[in-house]
Amino acid sequence: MDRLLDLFSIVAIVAGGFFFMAGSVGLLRFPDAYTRLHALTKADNLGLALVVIGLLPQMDSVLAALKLVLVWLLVLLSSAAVSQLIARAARRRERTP
Amino acid sequence: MDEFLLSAAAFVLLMVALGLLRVARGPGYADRMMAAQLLGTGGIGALLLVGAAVGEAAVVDVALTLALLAAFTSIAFVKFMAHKDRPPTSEDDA
Amino acid sequence: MTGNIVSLAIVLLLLALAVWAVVARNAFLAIAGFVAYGLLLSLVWVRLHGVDVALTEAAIGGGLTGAMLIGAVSRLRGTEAAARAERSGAGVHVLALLLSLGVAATLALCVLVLPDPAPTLAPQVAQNLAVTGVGNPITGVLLAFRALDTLLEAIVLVIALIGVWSLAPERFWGGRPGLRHQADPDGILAYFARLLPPLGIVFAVYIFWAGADHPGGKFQSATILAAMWTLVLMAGLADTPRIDHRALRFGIVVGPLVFIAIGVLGLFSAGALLAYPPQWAKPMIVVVEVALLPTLTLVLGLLLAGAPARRGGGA
Amino acid sequence: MNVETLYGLGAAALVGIGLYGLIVLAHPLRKIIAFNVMGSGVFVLFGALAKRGAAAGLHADPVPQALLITAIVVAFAASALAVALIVRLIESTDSASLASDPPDGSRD
Repeated sequence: MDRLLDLFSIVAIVAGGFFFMAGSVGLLRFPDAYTRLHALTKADNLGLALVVIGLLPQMDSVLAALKLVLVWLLVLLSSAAVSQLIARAARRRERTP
Repeated sequence: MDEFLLSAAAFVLLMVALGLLRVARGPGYADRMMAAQLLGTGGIGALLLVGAAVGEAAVVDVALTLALLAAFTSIAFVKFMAHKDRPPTSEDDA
Repeated sequence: MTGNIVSLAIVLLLLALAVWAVVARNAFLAIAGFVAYGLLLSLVWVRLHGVDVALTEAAIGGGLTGAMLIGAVSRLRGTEAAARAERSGAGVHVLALLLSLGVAATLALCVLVLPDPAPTLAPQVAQNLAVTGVGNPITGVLLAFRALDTLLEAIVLVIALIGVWSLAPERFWGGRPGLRHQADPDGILAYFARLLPPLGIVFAVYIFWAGADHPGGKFQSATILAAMWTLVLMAGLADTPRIDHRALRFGIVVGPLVFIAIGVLGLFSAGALLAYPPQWAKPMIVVVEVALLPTLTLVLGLLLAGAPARRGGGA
Repeated sequence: MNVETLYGLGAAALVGIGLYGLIVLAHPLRKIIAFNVMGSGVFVLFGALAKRGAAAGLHADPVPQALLITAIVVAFAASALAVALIVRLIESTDSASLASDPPDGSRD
């Protein structure tokens, strides 16, 4: 059982690492600020989600696991709000040279 | 397992470093403002992985703090942009 | 082995960000680098087994310092270009380089020849912790073994705030700090600033409460509360208070006052300043912590807001 | 090399980088950032020493760690005071020059 859970963790975390990589490559390669913002917030949040899911079986208590999920929810909430704010600020800047 | 978690943390950190290259290169202000967001997600990911490897349960609290406050810095950045766009307001509104 | 690779990656990234924060072309870029640097530092503390320190760093280095510097950079106007013209000559650069290399090399040498075994106070702390009634050794050090440091720190914070306030132009004395933030009341920022603070407050209370036995405590809790307050201010949902408000001033000094009162009480009940009689140690520590919380929250939030900059109507 | 030595050496480099910036940079706000880099180098060095002091079942010596928490908060307060001073300097002189006799180019 432990073996199986460890395997689950490894698969999820590797997948998470892949999305972190995708986010960073997108951040480097995409042509403008909006698409780069898109790469950063979407891919990295998915990466974090997979890392969190992978770590869940490694936690000692239910409370710790719940807090782990809360971390992800908070990051999701704030990056949703912040990415919109950054995109708007960038757009306003384009309009008023 | 711990070895794997630490390697994963190192990998995520490497990806954050890669992303920081973009933040350093710019060209726009928006790209720079992503610094806090990038470390907000990637840094928290690495932190959680290291914490699980070391077996420090309280690291989750550090991650929660970062999650709460990384947004705070980003919002200050956005406010700064808005401030730069507008002509300085009169200081006395009495 | 793998642990060392992670640490090496952290150190290299940290050094790169430090160089960036120093050599960046303009102040805004430097601050972007410094914010990333501050967030990364909390990872350093976790690697050095200082979760309490990591929490403080995450809250202050990752949040408040960055926001304060960004607030300052927006008020620089044209002074940056002028400062560039004032740049020091090549001779100064070479001397500065030599000096910093010398200092860094000396420090590095000291690190390499540190005595073994390392001197430590950990056994003494571990031995005497039970008397204080708290389980977190760092809380024990902060409020029992080195309580004087913590008391003086609280006073230093209040003095720093008085220093900031005293920089207000004469006509604004007693007014409201900082500019009034304007934001769309239905916008995403206002929405976010309504949603996040309740969560932040719950978390701050949790960190405060956890501080007795686990990493956490009043400093971290107060920083989070101050950040949540500032978020509400930045969204334009509330205004900074007038600094001549009585309740505000009471809140600012209540922590040091209660701390001193408890300290003097120790003079009579336990025979030394800031000493606690054994059976009363825990409740007294809790009272001090609770009294320090409003002081720290208000001082940190108001330090972030800056000097009074407008009169502001009403009290 | 053990972890403490690695971070200790990194901390020494941070102090050097910060000190260099503190001397060379002209704008006071940049000096504050450099000073904070230098300060955090000292903190990390202190943290490495605390880690070396692990004993009696504790992972690190709690005394330096408690002082670090105090230090981080005080460093923030000091930076806030410095920033307020700069803002006031700019507002009253329209220049951020620290020279006793500002060059002509500093007024806009």
